[in-house]
Amino acid sequence: MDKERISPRQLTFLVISFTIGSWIVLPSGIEAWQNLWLIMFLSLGQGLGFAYLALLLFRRHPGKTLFEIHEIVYGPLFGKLFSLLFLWFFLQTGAGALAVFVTLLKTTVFTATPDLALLIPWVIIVVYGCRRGIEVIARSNEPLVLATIGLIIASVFLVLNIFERENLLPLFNLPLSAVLWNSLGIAVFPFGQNVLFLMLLPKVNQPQKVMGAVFRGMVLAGLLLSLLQFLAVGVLGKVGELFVFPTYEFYRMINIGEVLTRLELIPLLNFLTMGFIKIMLCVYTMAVGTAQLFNLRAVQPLVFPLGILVLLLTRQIYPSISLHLQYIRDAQPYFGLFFCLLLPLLTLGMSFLRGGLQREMAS
Amino acid sequence: MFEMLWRKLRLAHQRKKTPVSRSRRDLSPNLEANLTAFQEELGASPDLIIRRLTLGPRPGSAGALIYIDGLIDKQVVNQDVLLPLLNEGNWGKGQDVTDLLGYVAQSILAVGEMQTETELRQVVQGLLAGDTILLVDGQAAALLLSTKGWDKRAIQEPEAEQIIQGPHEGFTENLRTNTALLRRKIATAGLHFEEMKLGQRTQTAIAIAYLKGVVNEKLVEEVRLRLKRINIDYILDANYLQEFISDAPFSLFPTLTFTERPDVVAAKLLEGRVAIFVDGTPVVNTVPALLVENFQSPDDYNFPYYYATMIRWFRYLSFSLAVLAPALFVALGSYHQELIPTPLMITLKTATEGTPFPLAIEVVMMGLVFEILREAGVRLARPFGQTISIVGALVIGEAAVTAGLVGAPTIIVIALTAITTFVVPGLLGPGIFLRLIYTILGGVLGAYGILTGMLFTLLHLASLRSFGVPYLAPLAPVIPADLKDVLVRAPIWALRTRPRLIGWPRPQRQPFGFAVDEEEKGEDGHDEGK
Amino acid sequence: MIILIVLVFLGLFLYEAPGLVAEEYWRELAVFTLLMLLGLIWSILLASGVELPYVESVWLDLFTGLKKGL
Amino acid sequence: MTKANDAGHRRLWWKKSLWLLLLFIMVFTSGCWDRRELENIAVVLGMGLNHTPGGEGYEVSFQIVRAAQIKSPGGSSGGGEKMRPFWILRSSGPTVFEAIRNATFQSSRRLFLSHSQVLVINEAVAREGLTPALDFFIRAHEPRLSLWLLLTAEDPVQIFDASAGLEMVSSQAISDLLQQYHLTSKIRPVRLAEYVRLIMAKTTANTLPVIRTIENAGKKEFYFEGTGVIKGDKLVGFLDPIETRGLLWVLGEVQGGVITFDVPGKKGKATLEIFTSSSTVTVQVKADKIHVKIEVQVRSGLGNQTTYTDLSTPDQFKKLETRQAEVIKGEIEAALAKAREYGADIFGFGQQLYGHDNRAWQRLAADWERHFREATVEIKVKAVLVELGLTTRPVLD
Repeated sequence: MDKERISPRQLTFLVISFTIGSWIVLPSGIEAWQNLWLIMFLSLGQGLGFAYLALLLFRRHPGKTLFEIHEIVYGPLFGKLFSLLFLWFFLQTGAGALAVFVTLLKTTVFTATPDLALLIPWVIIVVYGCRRGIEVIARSNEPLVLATIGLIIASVFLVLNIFERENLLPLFNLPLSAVLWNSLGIAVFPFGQNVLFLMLLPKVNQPQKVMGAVFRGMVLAGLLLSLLQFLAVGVLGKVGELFVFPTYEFYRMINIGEVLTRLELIPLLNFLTMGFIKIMLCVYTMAVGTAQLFNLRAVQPLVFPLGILVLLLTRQIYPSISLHLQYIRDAQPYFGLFFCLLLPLLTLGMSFLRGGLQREMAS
Repeated sequence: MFEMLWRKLRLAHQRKKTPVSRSRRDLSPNLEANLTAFQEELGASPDLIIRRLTLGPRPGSAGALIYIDGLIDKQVVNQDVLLPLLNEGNWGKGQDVTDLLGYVAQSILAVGEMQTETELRQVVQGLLAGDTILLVDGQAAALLLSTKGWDKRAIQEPEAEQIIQGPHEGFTENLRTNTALLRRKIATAGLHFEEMKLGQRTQTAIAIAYLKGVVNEKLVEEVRLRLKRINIDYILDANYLQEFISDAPFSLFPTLTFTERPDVVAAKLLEGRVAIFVDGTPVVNTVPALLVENFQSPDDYNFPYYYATMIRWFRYLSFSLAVLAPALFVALGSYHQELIPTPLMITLKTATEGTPFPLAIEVVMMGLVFEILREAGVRLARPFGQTISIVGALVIGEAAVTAGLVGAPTIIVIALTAITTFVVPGLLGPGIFLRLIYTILGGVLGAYGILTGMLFTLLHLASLRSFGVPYLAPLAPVIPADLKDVLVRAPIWALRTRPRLIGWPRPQRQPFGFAVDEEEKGEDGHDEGK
Repeated sequence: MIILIVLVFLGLFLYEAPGLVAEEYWRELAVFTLLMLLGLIWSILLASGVELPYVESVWLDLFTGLKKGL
Repeated sequence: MTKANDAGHRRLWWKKSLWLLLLFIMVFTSGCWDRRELENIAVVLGMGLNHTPGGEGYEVSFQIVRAAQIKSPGGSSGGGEKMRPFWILRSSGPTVFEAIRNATFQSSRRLFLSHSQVLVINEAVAREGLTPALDFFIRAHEPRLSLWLLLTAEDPVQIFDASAGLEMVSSQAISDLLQQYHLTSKIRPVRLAEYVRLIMAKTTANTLPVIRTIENAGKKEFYFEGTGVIKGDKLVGFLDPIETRGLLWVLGEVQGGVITFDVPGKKGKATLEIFTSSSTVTVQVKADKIHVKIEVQVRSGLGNQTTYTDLSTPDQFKKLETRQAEVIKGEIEAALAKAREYGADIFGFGQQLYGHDNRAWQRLAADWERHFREATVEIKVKAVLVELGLTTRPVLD
């Protein structure tokens, strides 16, 4: 399991599908609906900042996962504590994304089906994927991401007949504080979560290309999401603010000549595949993390119980979608900042303080 | 760590070693003793012919010619072996020759390939392979004369892989004809064959073919290793081999390609693959095999590229239809009625008015009926029987609709899938299995169920390797350079590189564009192409 | 319902454990059983309808409290 | 080695079979909750919304497809009148959602709203405010935002009862007709998404087409007539077909239709066919006064003429073009006058300002109605005649 390698291109694709993940279905920063696609770029900037910070940390300890860095920098005891914190972060990210997808399925199509019937198949696939290892996840992720990119590009042409420029004006009518807060909300939700890749970077077979790959992934994901929001605002206009799942409603509006219509199932399924990959990555990273925490040799047996834990947390993460919306608006920026800015910054500082030992920068 | 362990386990069950104990028995100088030994070994089978004759000048010593009737070419034995032996004149000079067999071999017999053997088992093997044995009283050795010649099937186009435009020759059951057919396709010295015998009971001859300088040496080594490791009584067909040396014995999808066409095998060897011939069956395996190869056919390269690309996309579409159409129909009909356009919705409702069964049951039931009829069609007569079964199926379907048991749309969907499964013959088995699984998933969890099924398959395929090469090569680990022959069939002059993961030592196939003709090059003294 | 859960967890345990025992992965076996027990207890609590705090509402109260406090 | 080998081997088989077992457990545990067979859903093609006779609750009516009839229309069905290919169901309740659920007391099959094309709303409901009534149709996951909204003075059931002309079901006929609105350009079809967008934008007033039934040789048929003006969320008045087209000219949505007027200086009329039209509206604010400039370009062709003079000469064309421009200007002014009378900015001047000069809009938004009434509007119409049809001179001149 530990000699698996993925190529920088596969890392870029993983970053794309992880970033797109559940945000495309339930976006954060929904208050700035009309200017969401513009604020996206501001958040992308902040996201790249977080990523640069994380990659600096990786540069200082090449070939080490985040948990190993924790143990080097904070010593075995504290290191394990920080690692546990991040383990919870991965668990909650995975369970949050899974909960959003199950809610989407339940509100749109499977109203009467109990959660378990949707969750069990999902976890089976995720566990099956993780047991096969990161190589297989990366390999099966490539066609899925290409399909999503193709779909988003195609939706530009599908909506030409219902796109109204008027809906986009005026470009900036939000007070600055709202803009900043929402952009932080977006910077943290899809982009900040990429701190998870700090666990997977050692598995890339060309370490020097890692930074380029992660940046390319985030920028491409940012562009795709921004393009989709641009189209959604153009088509839905002010109505978009009302919806819990604006992207789904956006695809319900497509109607070309009463023939090419009612096709919102295809994008829905496509975004589900992104969700599958995202949660697979979360569970795999947790498995690798737990293995390192208890310095075990085998990662594969851990996958099943961790998958079940994610499933259980999905039932326990939020009582209702309204609370989740409020959580995204008010609490997630702080929660996200703590994990993707504060902790890496602290670890980087401590690592500089420790100085000397791992001086050699990656080539 | 654990994964490696599992892989060891998987190959472990192929490695059971049962030592072969066989005492070495040599021929005895006494002719009669040898003959009785032969009769013991081969039993009194009527096709074992023993021709006694006298060798050497005037009194001469007793000898015997042994062969198996039907395996040898009678003409060769009578003209080139018996005639010279019995002709008095040949014995002129050598009156007192002690090594009669040696003399006979050098100056009398007009047979190309000869061998002398002393061990009984080797001689018997030669006899069974179609050689004629010459024994002489007083010499504890035997002369094996290669007189193979049994009536072989004529070379004709394989019925399963017919193409419209292009060569129409196919492999036959005889290994030597097959290797000759391949030689004619690739006439360079680089084409190497390696033969070995497998299966204690059948001693089937297995030949590995590859192009030196193009193929990846490690691949050939791996193929040799896996073939040697096979320990089985008999090999009657290529599929015996496939299940032994495939990477994933439990997987639905074949990790070797089956073909009976020399031009296909030649093309694959040029791409750096290794072919495995099995004597006694026209089917040849090429390794490593990727999923996309099932969608390629020789027609694609014999027609202009735009037409070939179109056919290829028809194949992708028809395979996905064959697997997904019934499942999506069930999912749309039972779960996502919102997605059916309104006019179609009304016609669907009128068509399914009053049909008793839920959609999923209808589709699965009719699917089974069609499969049974298709199988009957195959067993019925020659492959055209399949069309009979489809027609039969439609008639039954029609009756079911008029009786109101089943909705008309179900019949249309089932008939469509029954036909489209034939477009990609290589994946007929997996196609049918996946269709059943997806239909059940569609019936239970709608489109979400199908999605989980598809992801499960994708993950399974992504984890497969065929001789080290990822099974979904140009698509899963996206290799843009190879996509030119997968998503679209690029024109021949653009197919300049071999598939990256297979022909990696020398990916460059031929220089770009047209060859520079001689005079032009001559004038300016240097040739700028290379 | 609880019996069903116990059965499922037992089944999963038996699926993985013999493999670990055979290969003498003792540490892994320990961690594996720990996680399985955690999952078992949690799902029994969930099934028996015990009122457990919702994660996001906990964070929400914490951070909004924090914001008011600042 | 062989012993571990066999154990490994056995465990391998057991692992493989377990994955399949898991798959089957998954299949049978889920037991398909949300499965609804095609046979037992009632496909609703049109919905009507009205107050209950008592006035406080809502009465929702449905036009449901009767599939059996569609296969053999008008099949003799024994008792009762000839079975029509649809069935009209009424049900009432305090809210729209409750009313819909109460319908299942009468309908043997579940109502399936995703395929409903039209929502016919009684004026009384519109006068009180539409959004409370429409909330269900936006919030529920079955109805789609592409629902056509219509107003009617009568009970919506009358509209459904009307004969569907060439179609099987009147809702289907209405929906197809709305998509051909450009043939007359005197109806402005509005979908639910458009209505909600404008309501939320708070800049432009909404308009909804009006439909009613007329007697035609004993059979009732539906007839589109004019548009209802919705200010804020309440119905305030109506535009007649000509004023509706005036509105469409300003919005640049006239893509067809015909114009008839007296030929200048000649006895007889000429009918021009409109091919395409486009309009640009610019709103400037000078010292808190609104100045609106509307430019409309039209391309049309001579459809037919009832005069005895040759109209195909270029200068005759010029006269026709200027006359046509005057007629169009008249239509726009009529629409403008009616809109001012109601104080409803149906032309979207507010949206222009909101989009292009947001600060000014914030200032003027408060009493936009007054500014709209006092706005100076300059209308410039450029009509171009491009086609003659097949003949040049009239047959007899």
